[in-house]
Amino acid sequence: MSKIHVTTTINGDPVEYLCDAEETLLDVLRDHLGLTGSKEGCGTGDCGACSVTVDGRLVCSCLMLGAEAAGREIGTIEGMAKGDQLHPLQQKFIEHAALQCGICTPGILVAAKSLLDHNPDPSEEETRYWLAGNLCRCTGYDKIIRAVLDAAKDMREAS
Amino acid sequence: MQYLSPTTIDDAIRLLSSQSGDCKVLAGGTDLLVRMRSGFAEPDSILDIKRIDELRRISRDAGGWRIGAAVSGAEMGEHADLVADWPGVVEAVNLIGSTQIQGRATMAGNLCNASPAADSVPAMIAAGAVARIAGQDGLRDIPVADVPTGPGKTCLSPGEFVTSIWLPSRPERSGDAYLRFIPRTEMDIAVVGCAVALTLDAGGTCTAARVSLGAVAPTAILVDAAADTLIGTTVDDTALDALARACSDAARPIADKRGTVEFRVHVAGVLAKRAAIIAKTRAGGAS
Amino acid sequence: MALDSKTDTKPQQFKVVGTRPLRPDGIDKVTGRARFGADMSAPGMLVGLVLRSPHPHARIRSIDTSAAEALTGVHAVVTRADFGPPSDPGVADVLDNCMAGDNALYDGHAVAAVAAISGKVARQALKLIKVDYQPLPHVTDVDAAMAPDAPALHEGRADETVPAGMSPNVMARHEFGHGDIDAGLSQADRVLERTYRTEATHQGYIEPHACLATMNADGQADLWCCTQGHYMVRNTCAAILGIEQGQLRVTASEIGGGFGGKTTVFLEPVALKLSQKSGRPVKMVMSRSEVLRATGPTASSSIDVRIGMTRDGRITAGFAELRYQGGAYPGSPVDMGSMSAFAPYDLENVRTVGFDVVTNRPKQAAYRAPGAPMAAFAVESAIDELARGFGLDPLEVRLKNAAREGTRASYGPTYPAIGLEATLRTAKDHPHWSAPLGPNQGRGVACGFWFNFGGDTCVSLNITPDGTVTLSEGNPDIGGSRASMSMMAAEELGIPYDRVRTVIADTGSLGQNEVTDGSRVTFAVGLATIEAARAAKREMCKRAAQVWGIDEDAVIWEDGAARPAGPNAGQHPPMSLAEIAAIASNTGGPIAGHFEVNAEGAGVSFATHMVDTEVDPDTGAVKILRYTVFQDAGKAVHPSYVEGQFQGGAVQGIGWALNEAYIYGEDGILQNPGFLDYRIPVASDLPMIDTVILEIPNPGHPYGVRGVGETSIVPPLAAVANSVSDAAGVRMTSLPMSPPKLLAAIRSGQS
Amino acid sequence: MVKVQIFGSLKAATDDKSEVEIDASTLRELLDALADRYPGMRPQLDRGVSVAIDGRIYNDSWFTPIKDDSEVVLLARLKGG
Repeated sequence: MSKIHVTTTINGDPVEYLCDAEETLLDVLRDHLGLTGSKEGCGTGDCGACSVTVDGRLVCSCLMLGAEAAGREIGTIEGMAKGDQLHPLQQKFIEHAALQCGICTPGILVAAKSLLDHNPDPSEEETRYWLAGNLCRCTGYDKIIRAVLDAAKDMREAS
Repeated sequence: MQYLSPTTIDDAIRLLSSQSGDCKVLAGGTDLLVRMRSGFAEPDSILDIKRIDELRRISRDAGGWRIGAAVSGAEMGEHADLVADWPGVVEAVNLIGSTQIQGRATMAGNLCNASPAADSVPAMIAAGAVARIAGQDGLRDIPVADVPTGPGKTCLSPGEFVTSIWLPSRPERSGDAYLRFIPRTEMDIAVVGCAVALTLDAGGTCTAARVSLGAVAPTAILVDAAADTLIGTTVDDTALDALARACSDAARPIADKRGTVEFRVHVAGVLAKRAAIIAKTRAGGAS
Repeated sequence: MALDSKTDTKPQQFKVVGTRPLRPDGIDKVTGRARFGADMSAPGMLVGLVLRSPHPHARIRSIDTSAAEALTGVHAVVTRADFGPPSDPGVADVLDNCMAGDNALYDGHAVAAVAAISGKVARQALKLIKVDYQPLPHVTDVDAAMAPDAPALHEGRADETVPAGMSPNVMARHEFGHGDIDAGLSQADRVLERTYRTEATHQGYIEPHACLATMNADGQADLWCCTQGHYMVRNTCAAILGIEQGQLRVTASEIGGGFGGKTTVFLEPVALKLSQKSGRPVKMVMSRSEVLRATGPTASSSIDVRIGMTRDGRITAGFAELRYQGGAYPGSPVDMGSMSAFAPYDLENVRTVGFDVVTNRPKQAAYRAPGAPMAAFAVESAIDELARGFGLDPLEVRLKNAAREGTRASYGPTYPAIGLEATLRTAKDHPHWSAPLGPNQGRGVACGFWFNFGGDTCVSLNITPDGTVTLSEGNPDIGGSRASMSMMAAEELGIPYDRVRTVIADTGSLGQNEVTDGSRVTFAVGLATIEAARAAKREMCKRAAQVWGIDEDAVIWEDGAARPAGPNAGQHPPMSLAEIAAIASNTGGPIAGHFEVNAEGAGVSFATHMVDTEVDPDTGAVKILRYTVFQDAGKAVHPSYVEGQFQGGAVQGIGWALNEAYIYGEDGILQNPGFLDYRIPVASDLPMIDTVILEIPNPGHPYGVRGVGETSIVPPLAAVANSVSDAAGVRMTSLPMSPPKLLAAIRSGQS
Repeated sequence: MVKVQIFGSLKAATDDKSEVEIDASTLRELLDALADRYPGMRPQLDRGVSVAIDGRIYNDSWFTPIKDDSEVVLLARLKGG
């Protein structure tokens, strides 16, 4: 069984890889491309730790085949900071102590950025529902929600 | 395993009918990949329909809406005109899973996965939706209510797949709504689901209604007796109580890890009432 | 060693401790660069997978691995036959849990493992292993397992505390208390008797277990894994594999949550054995379903409570019989539950009896204050029901009976200064307590207690030539401890926080360190850090004395610099840490401080939680409206992470109270091994979790620190149950209060 | 002599006495003397106990001093998560 050759774009960089048909995008990112910032917490789309964007749309990379990425624009946590400039969400997560163990953090940041891309001024409730697919077991979500709302406020003021 | 990604419906039909082994159609993949991961599905090939442009479209058709089988829930939610016509259907689709799932999951996939608890199916049934099915013999249209035949089973023959779902034109003074019960606020499978679509006359009397229940039988069911409790009424408290009773009576659920028989029977009625009130309001009725 | 009390009675003034600096590992963790268990790879690495029993209880007649071994790409297959008897009998059950011996004891029990060139080949190989099982009768419920005719898991293993005639599944009996229960109950105006039940819940860490093992034929081995304690992993694996501890170097990855569940081993010895056999590095990562089926949830419980109360709210006697099933091996935390059940109260007559029961479920692992939350659920529910029954204020009743300094604890000793009363008074004065409630809404409170502990700790603090400080410690940073260690080192040395970098050393770099558990790290590692800094200060004072030509006793350390102790010591300008570091080579060589201790004397801690809920009377759905945690932290080193512990514990407790549960069918198979139906709280289920940090210093720590990680999960089960019972108008005595259960209770209450 | 409080399930080894007097000035001496005097207690002592001395809890440190008037309470071995 031959592997599939995929040409795609990840975090703005052109990328080519070979994958098996059944390998997920998450498998490809982690095992073939060394992009281990996306985590596998469940493999069934229930925890959101593997969140990435595909053509700007938030998805679980564990629920998408690597082969499907051909020609798409993939965004992962590794592309969120620009050089040594953290994204405001990343900065606020550190400032608000919005992470304890940090395993869910990359997925939550990707999801939160997707939220603010869609809605620069989300309410607390909108934020909570948008992030409902991102499980965090450490924080009880309180500081995560505060960090997202605070980042949104700063980003609105800066724009 | 082979990965196939045709760009036309004809190619898809040809590929599907030429596969010797188990070929699974991949739309959003939010059920299929989970089944593959857990070893419940081990297809020999996967046919990805998302590269077929016409399956990615939402378009006006015969006064109603045609929604391609590869359209994601998020795309439906962002389509203001569709939402205005069939808010209940779109809400039902948008209830499936998380934001991430919405980025991938499709209404056609939700239908073909044939879970008795599928959120969008009761809403589609209440709306009178019709599935368009492609196969070697061409296209055929069948009511969504007839597609699932049991848990995990559909009426589709080998070599067939759903290309789109059609939602009829929305009559004047009509509204639809879907509610489900889940233990948490998100991320669960419906323990009970109920959709109501109804039409009022100028005086606020219900002239037509369809009521559908999910997760209380092997497939989502259309409950005519429940619709009858609404038709000819102003959807007042008496009618709503009768509606709740009719829905509870129609429920034939199992007890499982998500809920007991008693719970599902009772809550079917509770949700029907609440959904009917929303549908009535949407139809312009007095609240 | 035992540590003397080091705290003066007057409150200490801190410069760094109590502030909220950014955590040093923050950038790594928000950019995806931090490396967790599954993020490591090695050249030539194989993928290891485990074959698991589909039966809840079965004799393993034989295992035929020949077809799997013959598959191209398979480099090793192991079964229990590859493991000899462990060198320490104390780990026999751990080995048996990692790889079944004669019997598979639960659904998901490991029976064989393979290492292959890819996951795909490894999965094929698993299918080729033929296991001949003889299914045996099984039991998963604790009360059923205590029936005399229940299927037995370990006939004859009960210890000497178990009375004759009990079910062979009862492994131990524990009893605590003092006074005369019957006499106490006879003084009561009402005696409440209730049975309470809780289901098993999983720690639910988002990171599945993962490791990467390399083991050579000569017994030298390296292991990378996510764990709460890499020294424990080293010692346990060495004992299981019969190798020397010094030959096995374990490096802890970043850890994606543990909550007690990563205080033992599952994959690690298997990966090492596969590596040894294949001669290649082997990586193993569990799936979520493996985590839920085969790693430790906590115990489920069934508890009978008998409490007497006078109509003015005095508790005259408290009795509880606690029955915990801890899965397939002895060791449920019923002893901890029995000791902690009545710990918040000053009782003349109190007794608890606990039974440790085995069933065909995965071996329980520690979960945050192991054993205490379910005991608190029972006792705090009963007290609440009695108080409300008399029309008394539930907070007042708790205050009336609260344990304080000098109270004889229900588990024996006399309390030193403790913070329970402070949490209750603060709760009573808080606006939350007097806020109005709407229809179908209720408010509940509950108290909780946890011991906390210390244990073996070893840290090394090194001064670099440019005057910065590196601190090596041996406990994985599970929630910001690098930051709090850096803060305590900076505080003690009198230098800015960002001049200290804390690293988690591997097992080859430091002596033994106890697991990150028992809420011990900020207390014990903090204490060792402070002492190591003090040792470094003494050395720096010595160096300055040398330079100044004065006696070293005439030098003190203040504000980050050595200074002459007084006018008699001579006029010398202060010499800063950086200045001393710069001339270290000229004054005797590198400067370091280290400290090794078995840190005894952790301070117990208490919390009071208050929660408002709204119940939908037509569906049994519960909404958490408002939640406030009041807890004594001793001293909050980094208040943000203390708040985080309070909030996280509360929310885990909310999950336990409302929707989390291990669900077994009649067939003994776990029905919900995934995050879809194992329902941990999601963001939209919750409001903000308010916190009030109280600081009653622990005399056993130089800065007064108590552990904070565990106590916060003790009160919420009861607090939520009391709130829901108030809102729904029916008393809920069984968790989880899932909507079907609550609705049934409401409807039967109406009829 | 030190008065030692015994928890319930160990009382089978002390003829149902909940308090015994032991000649010991350190934790090690205490545990050794208990095991010698009450052999029925030995399995539990071998499995491990914690000991509260004047309100503070110790697990392992043999040479923890115990004064004659110290309050000494045996506890089940503490666990944590």
